[in-house]
Amino acid sequence: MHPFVRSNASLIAVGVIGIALLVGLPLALELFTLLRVTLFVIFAILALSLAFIWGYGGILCFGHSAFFGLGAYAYAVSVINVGDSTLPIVIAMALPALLAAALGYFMFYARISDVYVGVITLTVTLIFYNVVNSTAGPQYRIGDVHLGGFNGIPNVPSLNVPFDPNAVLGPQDMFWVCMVALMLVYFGLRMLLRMRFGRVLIAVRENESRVEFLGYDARLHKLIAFSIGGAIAGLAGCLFTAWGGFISPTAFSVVQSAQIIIWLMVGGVGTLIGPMIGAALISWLTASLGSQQTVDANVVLGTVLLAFVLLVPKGIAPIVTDQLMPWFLSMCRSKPSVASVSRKDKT
Amino acid sequence: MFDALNFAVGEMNAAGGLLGREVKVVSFDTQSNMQLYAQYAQEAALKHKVAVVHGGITSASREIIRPVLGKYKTLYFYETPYEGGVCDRNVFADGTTPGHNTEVLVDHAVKTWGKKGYVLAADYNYGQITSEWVKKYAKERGGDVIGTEFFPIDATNFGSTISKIQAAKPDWILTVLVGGGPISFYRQFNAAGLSGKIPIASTTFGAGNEQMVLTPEESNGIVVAYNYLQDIDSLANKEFLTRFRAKFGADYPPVTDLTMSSYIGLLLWAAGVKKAGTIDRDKVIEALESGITVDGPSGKVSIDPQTHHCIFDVHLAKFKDKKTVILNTFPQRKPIDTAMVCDLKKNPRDAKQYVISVK
Amino acid sequence: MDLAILVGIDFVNGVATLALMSIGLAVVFGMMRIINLAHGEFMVMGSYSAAVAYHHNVNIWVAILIVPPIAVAVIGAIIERVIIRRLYGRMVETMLATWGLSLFIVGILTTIFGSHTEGVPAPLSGIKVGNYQTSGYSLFVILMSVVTIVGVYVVLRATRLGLLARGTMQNAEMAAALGVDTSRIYATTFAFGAGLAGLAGGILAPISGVFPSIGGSYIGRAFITVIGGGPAPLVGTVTASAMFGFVNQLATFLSNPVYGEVALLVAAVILIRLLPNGITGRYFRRAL
Amino acid sequence: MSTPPLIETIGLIKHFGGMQAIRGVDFSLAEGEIRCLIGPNGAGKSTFFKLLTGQIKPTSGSVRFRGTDLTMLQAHEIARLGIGIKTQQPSVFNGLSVQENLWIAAARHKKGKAIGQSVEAQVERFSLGGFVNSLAGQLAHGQRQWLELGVVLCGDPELILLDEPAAGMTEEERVRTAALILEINRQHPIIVVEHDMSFIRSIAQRITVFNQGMILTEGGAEEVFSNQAVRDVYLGKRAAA
Repeated sequence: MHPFVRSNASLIAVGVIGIALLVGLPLALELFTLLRVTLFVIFAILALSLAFIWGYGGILCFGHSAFFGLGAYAYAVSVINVGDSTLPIVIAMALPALLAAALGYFMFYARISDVYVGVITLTVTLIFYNVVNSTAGPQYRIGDVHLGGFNGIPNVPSLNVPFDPNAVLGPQDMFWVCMVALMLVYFGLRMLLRMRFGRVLIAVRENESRVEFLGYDARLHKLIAFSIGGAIAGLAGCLFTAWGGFISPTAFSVVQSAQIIIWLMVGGVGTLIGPMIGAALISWLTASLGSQQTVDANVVLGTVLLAFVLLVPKGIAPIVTDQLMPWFLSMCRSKPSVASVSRKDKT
Repeated sequence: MFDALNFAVGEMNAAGGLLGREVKVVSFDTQSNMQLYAQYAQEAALKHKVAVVHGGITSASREIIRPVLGKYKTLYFYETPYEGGVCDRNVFADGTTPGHNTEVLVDHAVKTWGKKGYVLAADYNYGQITSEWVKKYAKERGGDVIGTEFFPIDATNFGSTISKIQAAKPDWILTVLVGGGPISFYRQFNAAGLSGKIPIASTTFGAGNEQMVLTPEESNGIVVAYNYLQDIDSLANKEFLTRFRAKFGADYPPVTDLTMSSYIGLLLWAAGVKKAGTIDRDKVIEALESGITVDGPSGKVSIDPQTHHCIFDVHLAKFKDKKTVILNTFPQRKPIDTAMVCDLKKNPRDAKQYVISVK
Repeated sequence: MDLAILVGIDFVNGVATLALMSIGLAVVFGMMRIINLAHGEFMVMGSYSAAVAYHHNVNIWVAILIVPPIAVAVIGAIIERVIIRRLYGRMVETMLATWGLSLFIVGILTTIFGSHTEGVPAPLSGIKVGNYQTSGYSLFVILMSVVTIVGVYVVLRATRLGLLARGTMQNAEMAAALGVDTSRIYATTFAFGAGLAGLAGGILAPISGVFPSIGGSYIGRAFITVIGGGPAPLVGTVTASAMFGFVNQLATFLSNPVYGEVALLVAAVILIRLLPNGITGRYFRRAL
Repeated sequence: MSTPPLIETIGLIKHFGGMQAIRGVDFSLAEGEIRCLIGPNGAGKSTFFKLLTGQIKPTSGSVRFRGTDLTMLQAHEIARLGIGIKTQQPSVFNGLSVQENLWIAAARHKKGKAIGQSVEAQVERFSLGGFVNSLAGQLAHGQRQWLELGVVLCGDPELILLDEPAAGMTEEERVRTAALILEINRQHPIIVVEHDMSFIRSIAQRITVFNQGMILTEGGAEEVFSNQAVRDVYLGKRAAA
């Protein structure tokens, strides 16, 4: 086998699966299921953003929904005002990135770390939640958009072909856009993690003071990672709004933040593939739970989180990378040489 | 609500179904999770291909469901009291709006209690808009609203508000509170020894059977106005309650206006289907627009073709020992608020919620 | 003047409520370095146990003051044995596990009681302040808050358990070497914290409604108060509640409860930025 | 004494709350030198290192490195000027492999193949060849100390601070470490904090003795070890303990 293929086997596998899903799902699924899968894809993007800053940057962000919600609202407000969705997507990523940068400067440059970062991010989310929730009065408008408080903003236009507001994307186009976005984010992050920046970021997670003794500015690395995570969460928020055509303050809620963390715990912190799978699995579970009346959804979600923290602290990612992926690869090349899959190359 | 709907469907099926077919209910628990409303609306429309969707409690959830069902051409019935203004040919709303009951309440307050009112409202669309209506109606009657406060849905501490109210010395209080937290307002109000000293009217009290949680001292004297109250003294209502209790047991909480509008909503849709002779969406809408009327436990309810809202009786009542005493009945009130902005006869392609400017 | 007294009572009541909500969480955090995110649900279980006892014709005072702490302490002890014990020393994992636990409890409570609001009436009537009325029960809440804090002080200061607990928390290995059964101390401390949460839930049951998801609105504030207060449970809770409670009430009085909440949160963010280890991490380091 | 010192501190003072950890230290080190810092526990040696590397800021006084005032600089800026430190507890990236540990250190100022060369040089120097892909956290204690030394060297520092480099090592490893330090000293000036006397004797030419946050005395090894004051505060106490 070509050495490039060998050293990038798991990456290529993810790419192949991704393209297979991209092409295959619209053919295999009926419209309604495709719409639902699109949502899972959007959540997978959201999961990636936290997987990056928590799993690789070591930043315990308990209030990740702040970026998701801000991106969602930024998109809703700007797309209704502008009409064309091209610029709003950029805004929906830029604003959360700016918020993350400001917050990161506020925290990291004061050497605040660990649980305290968690408390501050959680608090910031609560502030957003409270403030946005209290904008029901008619005086809260941005341009043509009434923020709507608890009810949120309904009837938000979906994405359109860039610079052509009349060519609104249909459900299938929407799926493609989200899937491509997911793959871009995934491979983008993978690439970033292979570059010096990414490696130093992981080193910061491992031992912040050692990184500084080596002459790297750990604070700056965390701040940049945090902003990138914020931008990706904003993108997810934007796609979410475009998908459902609405946004409400629950996007900022603690429950939303908790959801993302559950995805990570189930998928496996410190990996990228795990949280994506976690997001899809848990979202599917949540949706399925609502269609039955026997068990309360919270009981199941709580049990899942507890069980993973106590019994499967590494999440399901090791199962995927150590068993499924080699199996998949051996299927592809029909000649099993499982050992060549580098264990270090965490997917 | 869900029980009432199932009950109505059960009765209908027992009587041979609709157009000879059995009516089947597909239900979803949205866990109050907004994106699940969207998912389930899609699922209902695309996977189950239902003939009609009933549901959505909050205005927020309705505004999520409404475009989805509009897009996939599935008829939608919304049955909760709300702020008014929805103008969409695909949607029928049979809940009360401020035009139905708020005027009745304010009229009563200004005439019996005095000119100065104080409004406590939930901080969202319904609360904001209703409080505007209160102001307007009070002014028209020579009264005035001297203070308005908005609370988040989960607010539980009203100590500071109760102090502010005492400082303002209003003649009456009108509450537009919803959710579980605000129950503590009535409790704290009574604990401060103010029950009976400043009278309270409410557009929402009792809709969640708040009186069953509170003591009689805490809830006595609160004045409400609804289309349906369990204590309505009519033959139709008594028969309905007997059947309902037989199915769900005597311990089932009192039937509220909300429960009843779910029941009525289904009856209205069934009447439309019968008249149209099909479940085809466009034909059913036409049939419903022809002015369908049903006679239910709450009296005569008919659809207003112009707004797709309903015309029905409104009963003004006062709580006494966890029950209501009906003070007055205002027959066949129209959705006058929505009618100010919405005319689906003229503009059948409208599909939005108007914010009615209250002036 | 009368109005000033009335408003003053509101302020003190706000502070007292916050302290009452936080003290159980603070004891567990200060002594064990664990943040129990199911604390809000522990309080709700306290409220429900009070409501259930009351509806079974238990004397109202017994229902709100005796039943909840005992019931929740027992549940707390079981939870410590089954879950918390496996996670000592791993703060983040404990937070996540207790988060899962809180969802679980909300689900169980919804299954048992439904999502409608339960309640217990206030056992005290209103009292007159000049021309105004105020709730006698809110004075009782203030009193109970003071009693609880003094009680916790006495337990930590004067009892053998308190001494052992403080010793174990300072240096677990040393305590173990001296023959103290540290795992029992941890279990007792956690149950004690849970009991305090139950008591708070019982006392607050008559003023706030009781429904499964209300714990969410408790935990946020209690969590922030405890982190703001820092490692010393008593002094931390008192100082942080005084500060946040005052800010909250002031903003509420000047605008509305939403901005009251926002002001509290903003104050918390600023405090943590200035004093990452909380008030007692910087000042009163030797305090309890 | 005509050449300017590599690093010097002038009137360095550090208070922690009421406690005076460093009270007026004037220290200087010449280019190419190797210096040992000794003193009883709590004498201020580790605090002194923290002040030199910018982990904490002095209450007053200043630190100058080749004429640059370090007092207001951040830890990573000081590191970039060329001060490397091996801390008391081995401080490496436990979750990363040996190779990755060294790579990160070298990649700060090198590119492409030069990084690999640095990494390989240190792997060879510390005989870590069999462990390049092991996680640093799984190494034996002594090896982890050496890895940290390698990480420091990969940064090509102009001054190396070593805080108890032989702590927790076997006798055999100590001898090896002493030899390595002397070898490193051929290219790099070094300051070493140590307790082990035989270790100090094997590497030190000049020794500075700290006591109660101040410099007690300074001089050649034999001179210092025979100093009565040093015996009293340090050796005497150690013997008694």
